[in-house]
Amino acid sequence: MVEFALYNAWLVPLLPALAFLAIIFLTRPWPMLSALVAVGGIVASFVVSALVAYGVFTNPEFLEKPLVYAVRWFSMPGLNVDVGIQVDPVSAMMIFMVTMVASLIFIYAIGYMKGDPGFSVFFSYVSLFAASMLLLALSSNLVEMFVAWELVGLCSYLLIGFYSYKISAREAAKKAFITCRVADFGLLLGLLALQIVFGTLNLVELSDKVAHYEKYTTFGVLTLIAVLVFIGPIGKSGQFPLHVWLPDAMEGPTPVSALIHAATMVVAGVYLVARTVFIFAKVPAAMELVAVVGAFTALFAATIAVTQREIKRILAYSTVSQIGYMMLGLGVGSMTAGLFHMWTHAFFKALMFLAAGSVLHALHHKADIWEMGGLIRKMPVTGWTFVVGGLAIAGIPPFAGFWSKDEILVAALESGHYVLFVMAAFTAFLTAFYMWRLIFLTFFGEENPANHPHESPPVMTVPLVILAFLSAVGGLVGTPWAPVWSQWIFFEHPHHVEPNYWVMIGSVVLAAAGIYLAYQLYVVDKAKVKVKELAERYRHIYTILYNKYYIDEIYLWFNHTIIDGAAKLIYLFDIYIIDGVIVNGLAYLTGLSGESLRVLNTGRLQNYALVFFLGVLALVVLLAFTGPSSASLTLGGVK
Amino acid sequence: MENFPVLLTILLSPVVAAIIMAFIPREEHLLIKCVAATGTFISMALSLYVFFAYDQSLGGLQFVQRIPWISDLGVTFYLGVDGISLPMLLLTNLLGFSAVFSSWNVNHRPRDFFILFMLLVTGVMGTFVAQDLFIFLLFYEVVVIPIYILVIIWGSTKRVTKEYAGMKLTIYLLIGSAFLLVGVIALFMKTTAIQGAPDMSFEGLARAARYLSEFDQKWLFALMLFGFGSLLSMWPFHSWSPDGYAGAPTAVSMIHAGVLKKIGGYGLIRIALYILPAGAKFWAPVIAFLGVCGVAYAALAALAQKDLKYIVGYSSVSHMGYVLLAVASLNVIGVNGAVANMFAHGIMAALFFSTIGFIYEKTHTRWIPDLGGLARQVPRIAVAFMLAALASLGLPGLISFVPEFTIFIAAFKVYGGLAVVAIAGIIITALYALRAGANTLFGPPRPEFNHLRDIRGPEMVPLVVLGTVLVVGGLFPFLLFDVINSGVVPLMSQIGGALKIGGAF
Amino acid sequence: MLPLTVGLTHYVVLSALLFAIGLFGVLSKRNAVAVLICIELMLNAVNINLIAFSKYITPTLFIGQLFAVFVITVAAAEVGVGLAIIIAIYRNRLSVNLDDFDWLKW
Amino acid sequence: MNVNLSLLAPELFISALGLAVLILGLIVPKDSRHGLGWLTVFGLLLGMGITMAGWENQGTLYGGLFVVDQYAVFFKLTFLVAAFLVVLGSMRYVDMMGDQSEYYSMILFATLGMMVLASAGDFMTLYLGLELMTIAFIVLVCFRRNDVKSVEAGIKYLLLAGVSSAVLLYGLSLVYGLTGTVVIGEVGRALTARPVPALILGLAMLLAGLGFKVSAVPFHMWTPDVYEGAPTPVTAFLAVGSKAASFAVLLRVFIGALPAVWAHWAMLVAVLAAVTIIVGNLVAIPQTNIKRLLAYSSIAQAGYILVGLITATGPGIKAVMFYAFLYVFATVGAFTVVTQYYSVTGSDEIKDYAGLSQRSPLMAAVMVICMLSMAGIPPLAGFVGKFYLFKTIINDYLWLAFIGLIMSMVSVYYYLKVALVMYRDEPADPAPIQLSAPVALTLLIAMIVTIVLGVYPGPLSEATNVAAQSFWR
Repeated sequence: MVEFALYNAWLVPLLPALAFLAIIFLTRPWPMLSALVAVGGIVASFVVSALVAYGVFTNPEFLEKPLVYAVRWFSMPGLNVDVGIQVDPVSAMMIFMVTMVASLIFIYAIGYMKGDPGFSVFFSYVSLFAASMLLLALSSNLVEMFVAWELVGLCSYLLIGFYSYKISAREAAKKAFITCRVADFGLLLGLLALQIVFGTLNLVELSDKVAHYEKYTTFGVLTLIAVLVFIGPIGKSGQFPLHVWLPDAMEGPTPVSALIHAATMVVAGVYLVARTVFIFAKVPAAMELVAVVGAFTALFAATIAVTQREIKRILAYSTVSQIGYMMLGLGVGSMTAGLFHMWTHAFFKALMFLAAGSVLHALHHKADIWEMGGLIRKMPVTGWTFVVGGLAIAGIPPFAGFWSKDEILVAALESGHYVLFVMAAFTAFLTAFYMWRLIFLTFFGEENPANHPHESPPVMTVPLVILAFLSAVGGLVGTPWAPVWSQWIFFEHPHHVEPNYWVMIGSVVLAAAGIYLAYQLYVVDKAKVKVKELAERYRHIYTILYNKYYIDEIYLWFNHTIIDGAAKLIYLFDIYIIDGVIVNGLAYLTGLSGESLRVLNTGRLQNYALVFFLGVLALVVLLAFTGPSSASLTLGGVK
Repeated sequence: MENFPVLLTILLSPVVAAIIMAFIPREEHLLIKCVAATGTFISMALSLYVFFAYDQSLGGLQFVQRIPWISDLGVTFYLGVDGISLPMLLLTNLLGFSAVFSSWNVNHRPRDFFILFMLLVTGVMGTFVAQDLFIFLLFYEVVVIPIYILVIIWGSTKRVTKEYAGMKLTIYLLIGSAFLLVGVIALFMKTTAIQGAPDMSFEGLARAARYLSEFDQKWLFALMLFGFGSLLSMWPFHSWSPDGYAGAPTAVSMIHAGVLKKIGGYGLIRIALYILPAGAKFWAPVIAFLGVCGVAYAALAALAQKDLKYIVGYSSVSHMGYVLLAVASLNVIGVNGAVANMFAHGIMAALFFSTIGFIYEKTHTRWIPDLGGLARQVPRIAVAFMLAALASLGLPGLISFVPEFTIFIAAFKVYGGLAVVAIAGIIITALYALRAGANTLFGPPRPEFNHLRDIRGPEMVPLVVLGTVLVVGGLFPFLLFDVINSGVVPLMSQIGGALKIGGAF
Repeated sequence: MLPLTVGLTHYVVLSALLFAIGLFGVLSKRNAVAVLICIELMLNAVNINLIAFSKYITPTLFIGQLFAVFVITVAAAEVGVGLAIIIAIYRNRLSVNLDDFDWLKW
Repeated sequence: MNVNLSLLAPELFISALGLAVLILGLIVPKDSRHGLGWLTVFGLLLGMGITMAGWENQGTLYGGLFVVDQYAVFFKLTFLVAAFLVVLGSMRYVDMMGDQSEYYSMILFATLGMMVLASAGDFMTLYLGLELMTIAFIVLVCFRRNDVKSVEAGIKYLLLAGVSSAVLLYGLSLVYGLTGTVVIGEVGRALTARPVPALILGLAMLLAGLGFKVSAVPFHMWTPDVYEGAPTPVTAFLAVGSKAASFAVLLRVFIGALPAVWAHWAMLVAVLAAVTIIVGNLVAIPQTNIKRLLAYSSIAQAGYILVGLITATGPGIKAVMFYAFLYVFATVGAFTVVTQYYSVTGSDEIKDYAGLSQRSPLMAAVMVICMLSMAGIPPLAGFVGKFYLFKTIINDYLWLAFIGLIMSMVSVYYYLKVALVMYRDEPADPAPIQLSAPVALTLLIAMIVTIVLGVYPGPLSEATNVAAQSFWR
């Protein structure tokens, strides 16, 4: 059984893909059936993934050598591309996590999407989404990975724009795709360069060759390649400065947000860096870049999240921030820590999004947290599970987030990145603050009489409970005292950390401080006087933060003024210069010369005779004064 | 089946259909359309058969037919397909068949329409199966008049009148072909002088052209480049393309953008590059530069458009820039990519034009600000549109990704920075393709389009046929590439010596 | 008075002059009949040439003379047709002034 | 002197036919003169048969005055085919015009003149043939003697042809004076390469005189006016027969008699060809009358045919013959449509051709195909013809090839304007045009031959090769 799963891991992406096809072509008219197909697909995929994971994590051979099987996709002299499946601990962990979270989200969506006219279509899209992500996780080849990568982008486009009749959804979807496209341009260049330099994009071969890159290329080129490759994750994982699409991605249905933010799309970037870490490891400068971008994004997004009012938007910035953490972990050389945070984050972020979805569902899509309050009384399951998520993300032990965040902090400190460490630590404080600000404003305090909340149906709450459980205990696989995680997920050699109690204590203190501050400002101070005062006093900072540093506006300006301006200019050049002056001008001249020559035919017989004799004269002159030699010079002919 | 003249049958099937149609009373619309569909279907089925029956391991020309034709010009009626022409033949027939159904609602003089259309398809097919330069030329311009008449009668007047568009399309391409013709005649005379006997077959010309002086190769190639290049809408000789497509009826836009302009690319590879490799080597940087200019320039110009057809028109100029860039890389990967990209773009552009045709037919507008929210009212059109748009931006999993990828590899390897500009084109492409899609299909539905009827029945054929090819070709690129590769490798190895003279590649 | 020997040159010059006069007439006369006559002058210049050449260059053969006979004959036929046309056009337009005949132009 | 009359059989037959038609016209009652057309048609067919039968029968008569070689035979066939098609296509038109017997006999005599021209071995025969043809044409041009335009065209043709004949003759007399012979072959042997002034003058005058007949610029001024004014079938015959015959003799004179000064005239002819192509095509663009448009286009065509003369080689001669032959079908096809349309609507204005494709698809198709053949668009005959023409000069006169081919594509512009009107516009009167059988037959022949020669020119190419080789024998 396990053997079968290991050697047929291609079933993992295939099953949801088949679900997609089945829904699109067969079951679309019957919503419940479609949902069943989709859930069936992903659950079956989860089962296979679980078996694969079991097979991998009970067999240390996989640490030495991944299991790869591939078929030829296309080939020509000088370019062979195989598509295949690469099963190793990292991919096994990834598919296990993705299928698990996705299964829960799918089930949740049955409740959430009930009654939507696009119910079946929704399930087909999410199935494709899951399939793409799983393919990405299992890819044995960077081209294949890029394909999956783009398909993930496509699905996000379709799902973010699911409510396509809304202009905001339409624009958000477009923004997501194009922003990622900009990043993919870098990634594509990186892949092309890898192919050209090393002659392969097969992960295993590539890692062998990169290990001795001196034979193929210079250090500088490899650095450039690494940087180019990293541009892709910057976009897909919403790192600064290409994070702008992620918060807007809220426009999709909430399960989609959960899927995008927790388990699939955004962590694809992290996963890609982890997959190609053998390149980054060779070029410290690129590694530094990853770390710096990660740390900066973490802090940057956290500051924005502090001022936001929409529930999903806050979660979105928190995602950006948390992914910054993961990047930081990867960048400071600990793939273990980075992926560990990805693992825990998947649970608690999925949890929080689904819980937020439950809230929105109850409040009929009223999203401003300032208009909520006291919901925990009417929605206990949603509320308490959210609290679990909040504890996890804030980094309160023993919840999942604590362990992974701690590991990243330790890794940053131990590798000597003190500045980044401080940034990360401060971010931890901010995270705790804004997340609990959200929790306090939403679930505690006074109820808003305008709201008539009710608890969501079990099909939605059961996944919440499961995720809450996972958020609580998911980190226990990687405690410093029982480092199961780091024995399996590592690069080059197991990354074993001695427990650093100072960091642990420090991070808990920071988190607690953040929660406490939020408590003071939003629960104790019932009228929120203090908060308003603060906002008033630091009005400029508040405005900048609330407007997300105006980055969207800058991009919008660039897009509308520079790009569209250039487009307009080129278009005008095309129709007025190339077409107008040159093409039509030549045509006009031709016609004009016809018109003017035509006038010579006056109709007067004697004019004709005159022309005739002038013609004879011209011939005589030509003959007499231009001998064959001079004529041949100008006209050719006589040799 | 051994001696069955399958290529000739493919070629003549639409002609026979046209002749039959000529004797059908002009009121019998449905019958006429059915005959047209049958004629193109036979061609399509047979070309699918040829595509899959082609023995890749053997390579070279297959299904060959050779009849002495004009002795003093060394012309033989020489048909055959190899890995390069086969995809183009298949493409032509896929598009021809689809286009018949895209024109299913033509009720104004349908008999004339379909007769001319059959001639058009035949002409295009002929260029791809001809293995003799003279026969190639005979087919090369068969299409001129059908296209012109189709445009002026069934076209549409927007920014420019359809009369202007048709005339510009026609004259522009003919002027281009005049240069080509000078080149061909000069080449013929020079090779005849070298060989002592005339031979117009591609192989014969290539054999003799090896002994041409470098200078001759260069200027002859320049002429061919201009001729084929303007057909391929090579920047800056592209301006016929957006106007022409905008003015043309759907089926003509499909065929023209889909396959006809590919004759330019095909000719560039199969004739110019094959026969005059040293010339190609000299001009390659220029071709690359013009290709890149075309990519960037046309993509930006497409961004500024508000008429759907103009968007696709400029986009096809932009995509042909990739083909030029690929050809200019002068290596196996690049030429593979060029041929594959022509195929991919053909399918994609045809689906695009077909869909726009339906949108126009139903809403009577192509002006994007007047559209919006169609996805709710006509979901199938929306699916077709999005498929085409996504293929246009090179989405992996659809047919155009792998060709573009190979082109990028080849071009990046040879031209480095220049290629980066071209690759950046994918961003702009995404921008305009998605913007067009978004503004046409999404957003609030408009009440005036509530009554629209989605495509159904015969109207679905283009979506089904082309959509299937888009996806299947995208998921299984080896189907396409193995065939192409079997044609490209021998071609490149034959001219490999000439390309290596300077050792640059 | 110088001894005057008339040679080939003189005939050729005469012929050329005659041709030029005829040419001048063709270009300047407005009357269709006059133009027809001027054409006859040009043809006669040719005849002078032919006969002179025949006499001086091929004295034993009568090629030139023969040719001239043909020219005269054909010219007569041409004039016949020409006059008929002039009459026809006069009937239509009541004019034989060539300047009036410019309905066909451009 | 032993005269092999079998060599003269085609000429004898055609002159007998011409006379018979003329005389029968006097005998036959007015209402049955219609049959004269059929008599002419079948007579011409028989004439073709006789000519064809003499394909292998070569020789010279009267000490070189009359040459029968395959070159001449080929051209004679061309003329007979042209006459055949013109007569076949114009019978209805002629019945409307009246005076059938004169018309048909004049056509036949013009044909006879052309045949004589093609066989002309010396200057006298040349002159006789030329004038026979010209005078017959003068009569034909003003055949509609009550039509002002027809008569005006007649007088223009008469006077200008007279002037050009005089110039030609003067040139001939100078050449005779220089060489002492009028037999073309002997002239060729006698001439030396030294260009004395008299030779220069003679050369220029010959070129002008024959250039007039083929309507090469700047000797083309008469062409549009006469083509417009003349009855349309006559225009057609003038455009094909007269032009082809003049080319036949042009080649004969320049390549046969003046090879010694080839270096001098080749350059001149190249310039003339270029100017003719350019002017003809450019001025055709703004034309609004279909006949004038075709006239300018035929001027341009003359320019193309001149290209074949430049190299004075076998392939050049062959190209001229090939082109002249296919040109017959294209031109007669187009003009037959014009004739037919005129007899239905009474108009030659292009704008009145609106909707022709719906009133008569065949006529519209023939018009377009014939015009495009003239433009040299593959796969029509004109393309092959141009290929043959330009391949002779491509090495030495590349610039001319560029001019020629680019201008031929420009010419598509004005041809397509006609197509535009015929195909796009709705007809003012939607009634279908009924074609009589002979007209339909003419149109079909023109169309099919134009296409077939374009697609499969092999046999004609062989025949012209053989004929071109006979030129020097």
